[in-house]
Amino acid sequence: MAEFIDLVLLAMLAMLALTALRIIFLKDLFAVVMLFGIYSFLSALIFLNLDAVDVAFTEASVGAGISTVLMLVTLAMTGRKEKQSTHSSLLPLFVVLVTGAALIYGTLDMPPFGHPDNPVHQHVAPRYIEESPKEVGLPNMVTSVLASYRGFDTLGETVVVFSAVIGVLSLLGVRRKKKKDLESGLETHRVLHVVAKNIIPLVILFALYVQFHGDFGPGGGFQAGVIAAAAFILYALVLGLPKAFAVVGPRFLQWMAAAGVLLYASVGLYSMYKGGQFLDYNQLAADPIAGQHYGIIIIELGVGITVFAVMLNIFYAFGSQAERSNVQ
Amino acid sequence: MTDILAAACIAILVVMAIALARAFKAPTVYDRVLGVNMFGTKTVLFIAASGFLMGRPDFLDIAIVYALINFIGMVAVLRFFEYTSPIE
Amino acid sequence: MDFLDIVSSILLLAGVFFGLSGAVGLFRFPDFFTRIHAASVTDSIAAILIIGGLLLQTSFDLNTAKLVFILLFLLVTSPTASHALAKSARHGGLLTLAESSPQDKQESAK
Amino acid sequence: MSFILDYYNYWIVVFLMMAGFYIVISANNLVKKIVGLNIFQTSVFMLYISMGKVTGGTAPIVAEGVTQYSNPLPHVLILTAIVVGVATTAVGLALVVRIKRAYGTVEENEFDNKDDVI
Repeated sequence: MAEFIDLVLLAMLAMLALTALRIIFLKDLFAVVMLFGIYSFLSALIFLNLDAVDVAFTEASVGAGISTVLMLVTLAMTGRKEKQSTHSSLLPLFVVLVTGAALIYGTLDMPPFGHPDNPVHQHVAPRYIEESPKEVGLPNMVTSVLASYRGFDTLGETVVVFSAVIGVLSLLGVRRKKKKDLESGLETHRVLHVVAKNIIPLVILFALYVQFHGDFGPGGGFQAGVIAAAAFILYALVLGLPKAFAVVGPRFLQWMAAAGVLLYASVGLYSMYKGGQFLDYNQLAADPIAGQHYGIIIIELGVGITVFAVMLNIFYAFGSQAERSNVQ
Repeated sequence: MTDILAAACIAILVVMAIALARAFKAPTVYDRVLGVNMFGTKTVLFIAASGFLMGRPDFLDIAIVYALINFIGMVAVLRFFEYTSPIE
Repeated sequence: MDFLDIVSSILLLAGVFFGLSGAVGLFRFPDFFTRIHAASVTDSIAAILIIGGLLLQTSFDLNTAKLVFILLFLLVTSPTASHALAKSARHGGLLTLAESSPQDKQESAK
Repeated sequence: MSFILDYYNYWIVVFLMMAGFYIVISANNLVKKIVGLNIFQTSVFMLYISMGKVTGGTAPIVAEGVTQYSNPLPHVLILTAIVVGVATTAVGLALVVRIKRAYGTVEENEFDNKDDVI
């Protein structure tokens, strides 16, 4: 079985390398973005083969989904062809080859791939693997480490995501337009309309499942937020932005993004109020394990709300810009 | 049974490689998109089959996400075609 | 190997066969509309057969439900995507082999 | 053969990293540069995840009859890094859109002679 996994991994890494190589030489930016989507999908598959299920989940939904959609929207505004470069490509090639050779030389000092007694597996990992099911009480160790042991770090990441939406909104801004000059949505694709409308509730249901089943299987707030945002993005793509604005408005999403971060931070403050440290979930209930459960469910919900609001708002910002430049 | 599953996985991988080749070199833009779409659907099947092969079929969630994102990507591409003229 | 395993293997291998034939069709057919025909039809049948084969491996639990969900999802979205893509290609002015001029015909035959 | 298998992952990671790096420094178009940055970023993710893999291990979700798990720590670090990565990509693309509006182009070599106009 191990040989089979190795073989599949070799084949996939080769496909990934070929994709990257092809991207370098393509001048049609639409093709570049399409291949980048494949690149993300392939890297998610490789993560899956390397046992990183949660990472594969995130890469498939965030990397392949949201990034590709955002890049396509940007391309719609900036044009599809890359012009011929005027400067020579010899110097970059030289720099890259030298750096690459140095890095390859560096890898020879690395511990061999997959050995159980590599230094990485000696430090804190054994504790997480052995103790976290008892201390935190969740089968998914990634969720335990993410939400409990490294909860403060995750709070930081959530704040970074939140500040990204502030950056995008201050650069682009969401523009509500008057109804009459709107010609958006895939009006002529009737089949797509019907199918998309019927699929969206299922997708949102799946997002809720990922949100609340993340303690037991792959999933969690980050992935669930992105999947829920993807459902609304699908709605906005098929029926047009104004209809999506009528369902969830950009203003409301800004409040939601802030509310998610506040929900996360307030769990930390509440545990301080109960006499523990910041984000010490053991204080949340009489039984420490139950406290951990409450804490993780609430902060994952906060993460999910923030990520959902941020991703959807970023899409709104790009989408409304594209429609604006399309009308002009 | 594992042999059959392994054979099926490898064959799906071959199909994925062929679809990738189509996406690399396509006569029209639409062929490229078709290759990407086929790559996506075959990946869903690959994940499902390999989950059973490795004995941890609870990772089917990822296959669902792939199917979903693949569809959304396709819709985004169609929407992109409305903005720009796709014929070179 | 019991009976279910044999049926499941047959389904899996048949699904793989259709998948491969679709992949060959992606390269061998002369114009876009025939290629999308090859790809989308085999995509659906391969999904049905392979997931059907996997369904026989489960023991009626959450995995069965997830597999059925994947199958339904693929059966709905994959033909829709193909249809919309073909429609978009038609809308964008792509011609079938029969409609295009003889000179184009030579180009696409290469 | 085992030497190649031991380091193959890392070599591919280096190759991808250099491919992304090459795109960033040689591409003319800003959108392509961002694609290059993303390729670079993904290669770093892959390096971390490769280090976390244990041969014979399985995904770090407790299951019956499993004793060897892969290292969950890199997974946690990279999971959040991916989400932050897409957030930064979005900011980068927003900058590209603004540059397009201000300069009328997203090609690097066309900016120089347009600075005076604005």
